[in-house]
Amino acid sequence: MFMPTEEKPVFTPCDNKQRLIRYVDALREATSQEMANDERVFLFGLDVDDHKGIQGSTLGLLEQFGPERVFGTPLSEDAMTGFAVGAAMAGLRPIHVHIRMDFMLLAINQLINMAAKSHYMYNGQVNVPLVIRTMIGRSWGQGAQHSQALHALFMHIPGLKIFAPSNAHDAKGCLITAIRDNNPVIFIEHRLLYSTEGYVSPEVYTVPFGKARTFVPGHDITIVAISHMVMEALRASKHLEKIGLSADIIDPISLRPLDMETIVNSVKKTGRLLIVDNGWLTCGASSEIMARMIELLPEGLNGKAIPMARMGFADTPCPTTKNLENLFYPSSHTIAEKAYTLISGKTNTDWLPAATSKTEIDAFKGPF
Amino acid sequence: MFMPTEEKPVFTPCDNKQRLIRYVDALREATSQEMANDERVFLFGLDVDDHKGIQGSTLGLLEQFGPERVFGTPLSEDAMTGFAVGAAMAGLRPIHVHIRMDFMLLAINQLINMAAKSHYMYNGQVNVPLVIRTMIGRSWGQGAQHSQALHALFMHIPGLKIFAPSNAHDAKGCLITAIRDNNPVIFIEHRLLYSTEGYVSPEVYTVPFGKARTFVPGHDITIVAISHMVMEALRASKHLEKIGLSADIIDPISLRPLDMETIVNSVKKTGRLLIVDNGWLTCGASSEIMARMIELLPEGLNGKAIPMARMGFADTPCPTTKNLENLFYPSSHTIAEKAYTLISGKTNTDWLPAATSKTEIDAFKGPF
Amino acid sequence: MTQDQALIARLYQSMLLIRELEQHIVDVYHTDAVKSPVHLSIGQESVAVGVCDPLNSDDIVSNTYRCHATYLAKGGDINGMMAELYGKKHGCAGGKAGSMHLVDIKHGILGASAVVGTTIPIAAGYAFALQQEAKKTGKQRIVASLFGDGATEEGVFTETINFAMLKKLPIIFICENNQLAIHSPLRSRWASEHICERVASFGIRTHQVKNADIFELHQLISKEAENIRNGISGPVFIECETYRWLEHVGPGDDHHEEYRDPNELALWKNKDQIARLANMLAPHEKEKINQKVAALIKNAVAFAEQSPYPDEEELFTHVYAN
Amino acid sequence: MTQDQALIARLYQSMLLIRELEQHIVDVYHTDAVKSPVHLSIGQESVAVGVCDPLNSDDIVSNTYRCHATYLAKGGDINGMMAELYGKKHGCAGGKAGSMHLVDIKHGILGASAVVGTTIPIAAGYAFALQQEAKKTGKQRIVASLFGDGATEEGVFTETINFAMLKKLPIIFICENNQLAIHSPLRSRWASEHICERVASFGIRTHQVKNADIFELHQLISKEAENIRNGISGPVFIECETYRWLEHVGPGDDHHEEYRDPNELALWKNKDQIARLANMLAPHEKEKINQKVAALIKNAVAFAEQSPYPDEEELFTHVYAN
Ligand SMILES: Cc1ncc(C[n+]2csc(CCOP(=O)(O)OP(=O)(O)O)c2C)c(N)n1
Ligand SMILES: Cc1ncc(C[n+]2csc(CCOP(=O)(O)OP(=O)(O)O)c2C)c(N)n1
Ligand SMILES: [Mg+2]
Ligand SMILES: [Mg+2]
Repeated sequence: MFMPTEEKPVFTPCDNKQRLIRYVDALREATSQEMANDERVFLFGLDVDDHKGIQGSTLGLLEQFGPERVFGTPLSEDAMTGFAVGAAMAGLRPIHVHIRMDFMLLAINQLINMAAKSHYMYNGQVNVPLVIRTMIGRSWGQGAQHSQALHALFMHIPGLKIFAPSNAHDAKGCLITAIRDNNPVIFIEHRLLYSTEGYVSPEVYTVPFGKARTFVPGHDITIVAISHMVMEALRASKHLEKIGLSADIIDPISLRPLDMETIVNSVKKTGRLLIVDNGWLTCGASSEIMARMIELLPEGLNGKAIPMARMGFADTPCPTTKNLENLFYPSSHTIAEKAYTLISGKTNTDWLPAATSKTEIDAFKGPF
Repeated sequence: MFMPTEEKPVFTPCDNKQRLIRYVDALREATSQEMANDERVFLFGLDVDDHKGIQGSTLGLLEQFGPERVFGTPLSEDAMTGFAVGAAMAGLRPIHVHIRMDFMLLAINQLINMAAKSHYMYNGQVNVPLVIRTMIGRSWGQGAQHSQALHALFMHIPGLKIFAPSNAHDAKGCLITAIRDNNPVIFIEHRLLYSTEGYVSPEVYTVPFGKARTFVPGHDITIVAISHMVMEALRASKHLEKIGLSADIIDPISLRPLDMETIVNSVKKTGRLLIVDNGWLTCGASSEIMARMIELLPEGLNGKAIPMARMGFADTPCPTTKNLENLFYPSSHTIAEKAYTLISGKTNTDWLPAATSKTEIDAFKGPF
Repeated sequence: MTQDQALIARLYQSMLLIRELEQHIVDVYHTDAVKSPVHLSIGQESVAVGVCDPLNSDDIVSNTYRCHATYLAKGGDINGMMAELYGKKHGCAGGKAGSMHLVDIKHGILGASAVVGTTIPIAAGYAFALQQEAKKTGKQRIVASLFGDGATEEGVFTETINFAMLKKLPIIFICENNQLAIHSPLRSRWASEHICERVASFGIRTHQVKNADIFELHQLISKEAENIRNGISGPVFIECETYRWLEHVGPGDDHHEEYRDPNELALWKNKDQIARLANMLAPHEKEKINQKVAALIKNAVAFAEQSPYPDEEELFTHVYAN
Repeated sequence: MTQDQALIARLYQSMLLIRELEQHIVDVYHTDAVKSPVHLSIGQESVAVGVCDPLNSDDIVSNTYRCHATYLAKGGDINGMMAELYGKKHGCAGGKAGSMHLVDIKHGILGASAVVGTTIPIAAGYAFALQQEAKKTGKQRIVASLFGDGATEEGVFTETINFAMLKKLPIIFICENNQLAIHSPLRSRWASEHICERVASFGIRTHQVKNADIFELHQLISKEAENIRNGISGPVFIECETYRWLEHVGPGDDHHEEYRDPNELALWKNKDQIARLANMLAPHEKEKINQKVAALIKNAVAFAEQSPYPDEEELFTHVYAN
């Protein structure tokens, strides 16, 4: 378990019941509680029932609920996804787990052609209450095929809902919401968030779709950050603080539906918008947020175009070697730099701290 | 064969060699010429060799080139795509045909995880010169699973190139370019364009990637339209003409790479931008074009935000019944209306012609 | 094998209803009343009826786009079907689904997909839910999953077969082998023609029904459904030889095309199971059924014609479930 | 079966090189010199060597992420491999690929994929190109496609098997059956344990090699490659029983985990093909090879250590081919 020493959990406890637990444990707790609450819920997918338990997020559930509600599968993503859709149509509530988001490309036909469309095509006669838990890899040479963040592909599709929680509190609340939702939900987890801690209530609670969360209210710029990039944006805001600048850090949490109201209100206050996606830019979440800004504030602010910019993965496959991989991702430094430029119009970087303390990015080591 | 009576082909002949031929024939001619030119090219996919020949676009090629270079396959999209990737890596130049774009979801793992990444992942040691011809369906109750236009999913992915020609001339030139390109190219054809005619040279010629085409130069607004929406935008511009408004109609032709320069220059002239996608909006081509506008003209024009809007498929699966399907798609009327509003700020529609003449949309009939 | 007359009458009516309804589509198609691709089952009726008749009304049937036959055979609402074909508001899916996606959950018709093979794993998932249900209710419902010979080429078919056997699911897989995928014959798609052998290599019980024999199929399904209900575990796989009389999609006959052998049509018309049963019925019995079927279709057409088109707002309903 | 000494020496050296190189990875892994997931083949070396040794240098081998062994056995550049593992500029893919995607086109190593099963159809496509090539050159090159038991569960495997047989492709499929997919045993993934039977149902020649026997496999590949080159058509399928000594990914032994049976490790160590060959060699022969292998690895490590990291611009090169 790793906690960057100088960093604090993003939530402070609101009552003394809350515990500081890891994201991975929050996921497991949510699953366990909902499976106990609702016997229609079952959990399956490659490796959910082995001794590593999807990096710990499913450990103990086999013992708690038995092999009929917690089971592994053959390597057959396409059929297993269809299987989940069918079970969901019949009234069960499957949670299907992919240990890498990249494998969802084998499941996408069922998700887009069947899961997303059945309720509509059959005019409401069936529901598909299905949760797809899917993990984004990063670091340690995972490379081009083991670290893709493909939420944009799913955001494009009416009929799907998407969560991408950035912290333990939301991981638990969103997962419970997803399990209770009557639609197919793509639930995106970032591997590097698994070991990060947050204050989480032991109670059952939900975090809603379509409601973004603002961290560290600020004045000078709005930074919308997705998934793991929330952590980098929070670090960037600390850099900015040192030179007296403050940022509204907004985590959309739910990518479809997307809460633009929170973003627009923030931009009305700060006057600037930087979007930091944890994914590629082209036809990505960042494009969509920009496009909606134009639709919602077509005349800009005070008669002027709103300064907006976006960052995300380099427009390349992800290389494995560390020095290139570091350049592939936005970092707290590049984010702070970009924000500074948007605010000041200047490009100097001498104010940036030379090195940052060790983060979960450096702490992550193999085998995987 | 259908040609709307009041409509002229978008190109006029530049020499007397050019013939008025259909889009589908242009596709076949390009394939035939390139297969004759280069024996590494082969054509395969479900039904390419039957008596219907992919609505005619592959007819006669079996006879011309034999069953080793023109062959059908089992229903196995995933393996057939991998097969094409392997043949391409070995130096052949496969053209793989999907009669519906919807089926590409079964092939997408090979396209994104393998085809798009191999050249990079192997540091240039292999090329994947592969063309995926894929048809967007529309009309006649094709419905939710047979009329999707999924170019946005592919635009998101570095390593892929994408063409979506809107007329016979470009269909031929783009297909030749695609076949000669050393990268995986998604070549998107619209079923309703197949019967439309254009002036096409019998010579071998290419239409380049990354170069948009402007039709009907105008002054009041820039309309960027994609694939079949080019036809609707051209019709819309005729409506606008009647009230003295003129539009630059821009067809990007190539969606990745995307020629923003032509669009930006046009918008600098017209001051307004309407994007009409032949697809869903969220994380779509329309979002991307808007986002790039902001990146390229961050301060807008003359210190003001540029009026921009977008249209595309309704954010729903596509219904089959005609009256709902008509509402699902942008039409020349709704495009003209939106353009008029962007230009004038007004929303009245009394100036619009009551009915339009029969188009390829109404002319299209089943069985399929 | 002596067949009791009531059964013959029932099977005859069920098959005839399919044929006559589809014949109605053929007749009106040129009027554009049905603005939808139609994949007709004329000639293949005995498969749908042989499979569905032995099932209980709360059993489930799952299908592909060629789904008119199973919809009717399983007892789907005929008025809703006709209105759906006509694109009307009172269609079984409010006009949103069309010919390729007929659905009637109340009657255990799980819908159908235009993407070949995609309903096979869904049927297995449904069967899993029924397996779990049976542990509580003590009553084992069954899923019948129908698909064409072409569908077995998709990877998802083998994946599902393997998993269904691993989990011993209460499902009967039925391959409607008409030897064609659109216009491609089996030999250009299957390395080996023995699909039963292939499926049996997963340890699954398999059966082949030749000549589209309605009695043989009916008995097989009855027995295997019984087996599954009694805990002699599933899955089961059945290959039914059959033949498509009309073109792949659309109302026409295409035996003039090269991919077809006109002799084959004659051969199969000789084996027509509807004609076979007609001959086994007393003339007045037959006539009664014929009239009943005609009336059902006439009513359905009237119903469909009178139904309005869906309201424009319907475009936006049911994108998400509440 | 008398084996000639030169062959024994060659096979021993090839297998030893794999084991020792991977042992080096095990030894240095804690230093983070190799910042990459590593899927080691220690214990499984005889499969790669038995397959690759009989092939010609212009034949092709295709693999999954567990690809160190075939890379070396097929004659891949060891310096390029080590530098790739170290993430360096002179790696076989300039540091962009890492352990899971080793590639050396010059030596017929087609690369490898981290997505299970995905290289199988690609190998078939390559074989198709070689089939076409042979019609011009008269010389039939061959593709060997290696994958694990888990890969056979993916639909794409069956799809490819069917198509390869339809087209009689010059390809040998080799399933490295270590009975595990990560930690899942065969019985929780395969409805039937007889993979050869399943594949044979497509009409393909199949063989099973037990006990990872290097000679048996070597001979089989030699014979079948010969057959294919002589126009006794492919494809061929071979199942090789083998055993993974270490954990699925990473340098450790995990026989303390419940999914493992420690007796099995002892059993398989008894069958170790490297030890077997070592015993068949004269001591000084063996010693010579051991030293040669050690030197090769030492050189490769020095090469890798000295190679710089790639230049930053490399992030953006080779996204598209010219
Ligand atoms: C995944 C997919 N690939 C291709 C098609 C195009 N297609 C429509 S029907 C069909 C033939 C299917 O044959 P079969 O399964 O035997 O069913 P039949 O039409 O003979 O009843 C094909 C290839 C499709 N709909 N879906
Ligand atoms: C498509 C896909 N699904 C799941 C995984 C996760 N995964 C990585 S290795 C592996 C096991 C593969 O087993 P096998 O094919 O037998 O190869 P082995 O590791 O035993 O050599 C799995 C499931 C993956 N990489 N790709
Ligand atoms: Mg068929
Ligand atoms: Mg294995």
